[in-house]
Amino acid sequence: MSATGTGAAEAPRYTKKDFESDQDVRWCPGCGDYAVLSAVQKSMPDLGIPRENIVFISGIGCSSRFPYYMNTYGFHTIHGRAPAIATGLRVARPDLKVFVVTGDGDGLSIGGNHMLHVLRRNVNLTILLFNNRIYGLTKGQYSPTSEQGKITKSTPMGSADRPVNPIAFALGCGATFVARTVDRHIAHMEETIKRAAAHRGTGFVEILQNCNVYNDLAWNVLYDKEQRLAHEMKLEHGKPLVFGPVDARQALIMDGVKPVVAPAKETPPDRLWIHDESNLNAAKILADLFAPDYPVPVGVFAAVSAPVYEEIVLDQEQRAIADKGVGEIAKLLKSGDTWKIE
Amino acid sequence: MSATGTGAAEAPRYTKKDFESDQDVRWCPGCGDYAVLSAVQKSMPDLGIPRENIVFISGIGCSSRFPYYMNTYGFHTIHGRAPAIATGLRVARPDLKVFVVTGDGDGLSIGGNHMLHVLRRNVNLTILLFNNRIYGLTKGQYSPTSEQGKITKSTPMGSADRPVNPIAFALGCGATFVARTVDRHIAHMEETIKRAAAHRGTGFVEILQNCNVYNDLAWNVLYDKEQRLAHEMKLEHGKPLVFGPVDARQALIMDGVKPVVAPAKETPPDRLWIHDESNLNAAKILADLFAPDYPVPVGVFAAVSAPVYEEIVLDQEQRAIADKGVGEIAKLLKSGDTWKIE
Amino acid sequence: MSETAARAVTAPKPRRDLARAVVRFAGDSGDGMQLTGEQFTLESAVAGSDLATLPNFPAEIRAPAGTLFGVSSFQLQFGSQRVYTPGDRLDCLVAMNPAALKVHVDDLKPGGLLIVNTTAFDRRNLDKAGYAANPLDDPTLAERYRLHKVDMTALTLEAIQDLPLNTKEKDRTKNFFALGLVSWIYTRPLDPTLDWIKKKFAKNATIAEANVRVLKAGHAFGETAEIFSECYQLEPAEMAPGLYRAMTGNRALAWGLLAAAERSKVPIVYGAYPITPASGILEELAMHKRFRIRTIQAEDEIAAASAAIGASFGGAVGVTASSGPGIALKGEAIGLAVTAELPLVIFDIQRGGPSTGLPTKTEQADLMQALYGRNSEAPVVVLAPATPGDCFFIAYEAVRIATKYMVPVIVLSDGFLANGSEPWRIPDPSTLPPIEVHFRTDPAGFFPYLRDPATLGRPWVRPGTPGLEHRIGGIEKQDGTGDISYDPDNHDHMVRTRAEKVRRVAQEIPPTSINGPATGDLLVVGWGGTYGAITAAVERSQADGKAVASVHLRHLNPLPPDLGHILREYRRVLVPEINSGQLVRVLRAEYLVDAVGFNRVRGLPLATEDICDTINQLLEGH
Amino acid sequence: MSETAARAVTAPKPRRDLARAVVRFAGDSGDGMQLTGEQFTLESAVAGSDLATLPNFPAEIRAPAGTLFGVSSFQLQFGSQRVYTPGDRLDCLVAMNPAALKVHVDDLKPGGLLIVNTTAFDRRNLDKAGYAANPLDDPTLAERYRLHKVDMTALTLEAIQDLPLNTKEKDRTKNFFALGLVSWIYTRPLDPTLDWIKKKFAKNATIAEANVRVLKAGHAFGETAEIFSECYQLEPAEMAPGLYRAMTGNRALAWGLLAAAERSKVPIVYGAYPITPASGILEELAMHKRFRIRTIQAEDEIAAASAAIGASFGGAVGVTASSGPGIALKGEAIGLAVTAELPLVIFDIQRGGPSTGLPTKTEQADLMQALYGRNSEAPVVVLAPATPGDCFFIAYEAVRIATKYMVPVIVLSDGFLANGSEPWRIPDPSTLPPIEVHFRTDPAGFFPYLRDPATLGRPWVRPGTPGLEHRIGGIEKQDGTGDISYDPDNHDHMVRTRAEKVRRVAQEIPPTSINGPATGDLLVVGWGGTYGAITAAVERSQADGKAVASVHLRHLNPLPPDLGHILREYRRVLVPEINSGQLVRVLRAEYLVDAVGFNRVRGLPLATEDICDTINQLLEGH
Ligand SMILES: Cc1ncc(C[n+]2csc(CCOP(=O)(O)OP(=O)(O)O)c2C)c(N)n1
Ligand SMILES: Cc1ncc(C[n+]2csc(CCOP(=O)(O)OP(=O)(O)O)c2C)c(N)n1
Ligand code: SF4
Ligand code: SF4
Ligand SMILES: [Mg+2]
Ligand SMILES: [Mg+2]
Repeated sequence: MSATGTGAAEAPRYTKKDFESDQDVRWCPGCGDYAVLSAVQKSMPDLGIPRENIVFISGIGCSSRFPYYMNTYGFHTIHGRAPAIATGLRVARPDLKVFVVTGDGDGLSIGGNHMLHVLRRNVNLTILLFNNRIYGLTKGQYSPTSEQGKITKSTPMGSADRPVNPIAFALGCGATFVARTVDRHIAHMEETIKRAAAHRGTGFVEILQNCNVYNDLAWNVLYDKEQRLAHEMKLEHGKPLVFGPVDARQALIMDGVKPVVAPAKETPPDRLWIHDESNLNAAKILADLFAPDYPVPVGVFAAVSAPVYEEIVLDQEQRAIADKGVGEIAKLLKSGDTWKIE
Repeated sequence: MSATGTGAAEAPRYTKKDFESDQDVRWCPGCGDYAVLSAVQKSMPDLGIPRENIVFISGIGCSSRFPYYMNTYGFHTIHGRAPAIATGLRVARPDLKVFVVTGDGDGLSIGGNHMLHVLRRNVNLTILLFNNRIYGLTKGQYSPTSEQGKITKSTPMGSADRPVNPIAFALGCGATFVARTVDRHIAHMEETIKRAAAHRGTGFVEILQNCNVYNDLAWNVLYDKEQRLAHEMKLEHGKPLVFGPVDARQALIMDGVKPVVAPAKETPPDRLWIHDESNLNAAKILADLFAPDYPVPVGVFAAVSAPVYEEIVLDQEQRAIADKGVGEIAKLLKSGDTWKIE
Repeated sequence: MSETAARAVTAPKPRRDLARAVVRFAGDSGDGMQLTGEQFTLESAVAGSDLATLPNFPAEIRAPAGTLFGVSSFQLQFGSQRVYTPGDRLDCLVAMNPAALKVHVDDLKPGGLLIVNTTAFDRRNLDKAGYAANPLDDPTLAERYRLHKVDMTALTLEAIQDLPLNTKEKDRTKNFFALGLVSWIYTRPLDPTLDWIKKKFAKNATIAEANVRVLKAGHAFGETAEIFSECYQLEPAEMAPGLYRAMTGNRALAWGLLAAAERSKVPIVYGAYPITPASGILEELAMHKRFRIRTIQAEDEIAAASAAIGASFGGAVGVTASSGPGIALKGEAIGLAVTAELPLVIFDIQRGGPSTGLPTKTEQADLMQALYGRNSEAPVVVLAPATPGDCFFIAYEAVRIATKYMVPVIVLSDGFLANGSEPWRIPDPSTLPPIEVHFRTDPAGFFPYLRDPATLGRPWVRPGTPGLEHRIGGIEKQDGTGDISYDPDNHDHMVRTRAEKVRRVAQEIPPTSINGPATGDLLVVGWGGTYGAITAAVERSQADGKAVASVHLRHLNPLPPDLGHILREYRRVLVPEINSGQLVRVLRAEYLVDAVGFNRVRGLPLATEDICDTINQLLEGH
Repeated sequence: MSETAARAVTAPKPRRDLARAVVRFAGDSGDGMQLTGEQFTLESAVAGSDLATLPNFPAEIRAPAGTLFGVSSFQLQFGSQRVYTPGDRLDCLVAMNPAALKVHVDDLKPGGLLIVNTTAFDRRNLDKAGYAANPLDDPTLAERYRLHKVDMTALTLEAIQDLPLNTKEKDRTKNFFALGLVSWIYTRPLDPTLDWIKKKFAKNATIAEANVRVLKAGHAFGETAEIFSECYQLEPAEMAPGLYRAMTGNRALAWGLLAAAERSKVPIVYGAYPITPASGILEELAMHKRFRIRTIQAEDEIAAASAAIGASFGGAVGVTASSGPGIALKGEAIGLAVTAELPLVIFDIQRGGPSTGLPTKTEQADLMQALYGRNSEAPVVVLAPATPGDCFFIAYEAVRIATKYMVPVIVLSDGFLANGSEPWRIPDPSTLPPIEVHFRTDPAGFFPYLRDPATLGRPWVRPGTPGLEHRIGGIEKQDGTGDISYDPDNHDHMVRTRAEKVRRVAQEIPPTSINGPATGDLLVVGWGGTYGAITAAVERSQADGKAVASVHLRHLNPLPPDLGHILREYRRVLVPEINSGQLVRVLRAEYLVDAVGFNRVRGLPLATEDICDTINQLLEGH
């Protein structure tokens, strides 16, 4: 059985258009989902995978309408279960390239358990989690990523729950590829999606997405020019962790077991923190940072290599067959203790 | 509404016996659960809480039989749901002290989602997760904490999943109190359980527990005298992270963003890593360590203070009542647009 | 008052008396059709009409403007006699754009009033609606209907041209032009809407002013424009005297819980996960913290049900709600409540299925799930409200039964009841039956599975009660002691006891009221939100002199004790349902009567007309 | 061969002919009673007896020794005629300790053979079993039964005293003493057990030797000890010639899937979460990776069902299994498969409920859950095997129907079938009906919801097929195109189509076979694991000259097309079930026949005797 989505050699030369389906796009005008759709469609040709070998699986939510708009195979399933459905699909069909599209509610509220297990199993999937910090489709209740004290329809006096941090959660689950990107940063989005899609194992991407109807500008820290300049920290493997305007460049460094921010100019080069995607400890520290006290990291937090669940499953099958040949039911039926009646 | 389980002043003087119920204990002879039961029963008197204000909630599994043996209130519920049931109980009754007893399957397989959400909400509960790295009650299938490649009834060629690390997972979910103890270390167990029970918020304790029938000596690294001496690292707030035999004492220190092990003697005091329960970054690094390359930390990884879910819920109720008085249905019915028909 | 409006008052057009009318406002999701409909409802109610409403909106949050799937509509029937349903066919359709026309025009009666906003009939919108040519140019439209082309957008902008608002803001008020116009046509008072505008835009005088002007402009347009030759008036309906309010089913369920919490003095913990069309209950309850209702927005439906069960174990009333897909997830947890014998109330706001189905549409297809959607023998009580206002009483009743019998109670509402509204006579809450909850505190002779001889309920103990420490669980228990028991005969006994406990609830059911003759040719049996359609159909048949009666079940498990007897008093039994035939199967199995079903599963309420036709066919022996 | 054993052969005791016997081995969970029973079963099968077994063990893994709840037992009936059930009352009880005696002695027929291991009757064990005095000292025990007190432990230790094993290891072999003894009593050949020992302990000659010696010592004890005056022999049963093996229901389900994968050439993905009594299927399948069965031990039941659905979407056959509580959790996912119209096979190995209930006991109470345990109208096919061996054919049939009609199929097995075994004639797999799966590859005119006119199934497409890229989902779809559709009439049409598709499966059902006269006084209708008990009871009644017949349903949805006609050929209809009356409700609703139920929910198979009594009562008009 061939590994994921090979066939690059024979894959036709696609353009974005080839990945646009004939369905009406049914998001609210102005929704961040449009930008993500466009970025994904634009990334597809570069994967070098025949269109028919690509499948999009989603749960339920505004974001989960995604598969309808991709001219690939697609399955819009039930709330929260997309990772489990995709796992079964990959076990059945390790030759397909499978994407999972989910939301902060779909993937982290009802679907939190499947997310945990798909990540620890390291199933070869690309997961796009659209985080708009709200339940869009059900019209604006708070979500597990909403900030504590959030006033929504279901929490008129403010939500009582502390939010879950998708990046920290994914890392705590043992994820092997974890990244964050932003709906309004088109190029970064495309690049991140392509990196995730190329990862062997589960590529988990948190996409900060704007729900302009129920939670407008939740990610303004990365939209607003000034704020972005002050806080965005691009993670680049092998490069030091620095951020902020050129004239007031800041460095993120470790003070013992604590990250601290210091003026870059005054930081000796050997104290600079060089981003290393293979360091999961570092990734977990980065995951917890956010504005205003810290920079907001975007990019690839971690990318490590680990065995892939369905490859092991398939390998066991191959070994069993190699050992004793393909099973034959007629033989099996007669194996073990039998007796004849004449 | 009084905070959790106060009443210490009036609480009768109990002994362990007061917490033993009249039910036959139904675990296999030799099971580690007996030791945990005994440690919990022994810890109870020190909580200073009237027995009738204590409730044990469990899911399903060998470990989840626990409540039957405690002479307190108890509810043996359904598989994986104990954290959710306990959440409802705490919201209804914030005056009760609630314990959740769960297993590695109950709490991290089917119940993983509820575990995530109870931890991020920081519901005031003490969670005892009995980790025997196996499904005991269903007779020996591998569990989410079983090591990869584990040969069990359901995985004759070895399991394909990478295990979840309960401590790392809990921290990734935003837990505010995370600890590990061992069924055969009675004193440490009692001490840890008491600390967890005193925590305001969710106190999560992983108890390494022996299933002598289906997974004997899974934690031998902490049972076997020599191995334990070599690897056990007791976490003590304010003390340096050192471990190993007196004559070959090792220190755990940070090398940039990486933990490394170095001979303690040769480590300058200012490079020693002083354990700080309030440092969640440090806790996450510690969570990932295990023998043989690293020490095995036991004790309190992290203890931080954060708002408690049900306290906020109750506080909103109190504020609403303080603002406008207790609601009256007769008035509400007549509020807003009405009209009379004569 | 603008000059036009003033003029209008001086020369009134003729008014024709009308008994009832069915009006539908339809437009783009962004056109504010739901608000328009709600305001028109309020005006009609204040005018003394009886009425029933049917909001209908897409599953998409804000579907792209102008598309067919983005059409949102609000229908109501109002009248001077009892109005049971939002009506089948329309007397008047307001179409704010081509898509709305396309989707809805076939429901308009021939000769019906068709009012279109011509401004929206531009090439772009026509394309989106899939019209090659402008349908307004097609003469057959005007032949079939009384077509009125109104350039609403232009008239709106004109009315407020001097106000300091941008065009988008101005354009957004055009639904009030339509409202004003239709209010004029049916002689509805504008005051309720004027009041609403005042309150709603208290902080923005300009917007308030704009809305007022546009509303009045629409009204004046009716009076002055040459195109409307007459308007209609309706006598106030004969309704029981009292104070009334509009009530939707979801709000009524929520308020029923508030009433139950107040009367029982037991706090309620409501665990829910958002889902259409049930989310509104959570949102409503969350606003009433003063009633000691605690709401938990749980991580999923299983957690929501579990939290409710945990609360019940703690001595609160646990309530959980969802729609069909979420109820399916709660099955295992409900089974725990059955065997733990704890009170639990479950609201199922049914919607179109299976699976995700038609999330914003109505259906009645969860009856079997309510009865049987769990492993093993796990009987629960099942209730169903008949109208939006009835939801209040049913919610209250559910709490009363659950706490009295220590049993889960499922309430089957639906999308139509949830969002639909009716003029509701405000009850005096002190007339509600008491909810008497006794928590056991006496340790003498206590066991957790002792039983009350009348209800078979077991004692409810609040943890925290000294001397009553005990353990319960989902494994089979010995009756009485509650100890784990694998004894075969005890298990058989417990299965029977749990069933008998539910059967005992029959003693709570009042004699079944029969709408029509006590014996006759046909009995129509219904349940839930089809009450209006069935009653209207049966009363129409009765008016035609047919020996037809109807019975509407609010208790579906157990069934009313007198039902078997009643069924046998009619030659035939018809059971109309918005499913493939669920209650009809229950009745056939239970009473061995050859009941037949009338089943339409269209995501919409049943049409009175269709039920009438079926009644006639059955009476003619087809 | 030991000296004692040699002596035994020389002086044989008299042998009495027997038609059938019911034997139960009972002891502590640690006493190896399940193994003893299984070996005795194999010996009996090889001796040519027909037989049926009933393993029965506690929910606790290893309950503390000597307790009542820790008793484990294994019962079988074997005979020279057709044996349908493990038997009601016992001819012979082997009690290895006081607790086993206490729990089981009442099931022994008066005058039955009671063999006790006296060594275990010490004060400690008597206390644990709650015996104030040693029951063996009570003379009434010996009066009521043929009591044989055997000091098994001492005799066991004696037989292997010279072997280098510790006392605990030696003690552990005493179950083979019991096996040897009972094998002697019923003239069962020891060879199968000797073979088993050889294989099992191939790597430990000492243990092997010990077991062989103890087995033979038990056998010799029977022959030589003065206490047994006679032994029994049974003619081989008349069974169809062929090669036989013992088959349990769980293994048969697993192997049925292997056969289906081989014949269909479509791989199977089996997603499951462990649960008693279904886990054995997962464990069995995991051993057969060579058959291209891929097993996923999922994180929960929802994920297991979801993974199976994902696999089906990928062009494999998705299969998932659980017991009742887990099936309850799968309801929502099954609904997705219904509307996505994908093949899916669901095994429900029913156990005692509700909730956690009696996890290791049997029950038949999930029929309604299988039919209705989901939101909205979500019909699926429901099948039920009649015997352990039948599970093989039913699993195969489930895959065949699921792929042919693109529909979920639920198979209702139960704890009794799952663990019970029967001598099973090995079928020739080439005689199984073919499973023909056609994956669509032709893009011309393709739409995902086009339908096969005969089955109404939609095309199955393997992702990876060029030109057939398409999207499906849980929202209602337009028939044909599969596009999202909120159209009311399309929804009604789709609801009917999904139902009709399931109804069409009736064309797969062979004419119903009637056991008895084609018309008469009473028809007994059964389903699932009660086949044996019902058939035995009906044949007993027939032997008494009564006009009684039986019909056993393997297809529960749709029902066999000829069933309605058959039911009406009998004066009365009786439906025995291990539930509170589920199939009986279905039959009453469907056919309007006044069928009555016989219902015992004891966690155990129905007793033939009880069914006979009920038949007699009905025939006498009670
Ligand atoms: C079982 C089930 N429960 C609840 C719902 C209702 N529901 C649909 S989408 C959704 C949450 C959507 O939030 P998110 O995943 O953040 O997606 P978004 O709409 O914000 O993109 C919910 C609660 C459902 N469809 N099914
Ligand atoms: C819904 C449901 N699924 C599955 C089961 C079967 N089951 C009971 S306990 C258990 C796992 C037990 O493992 P763990 O939680 O590790 O507890 P342990 O027995 O090891 O203490 C399973 C799968 C069940 N009772 N209910
Ligand atoms: S509700 Fe929010 S997330 Fe959903 S489509 Fe509209 S803008 Fe986008
Ligand atoms: S199976 Fe394992 S965990 Fe369960 S009681 Fe026995 S020893 Fe303990
Ligand atoms: Mg969201
Ligand atoms: Mg375990």
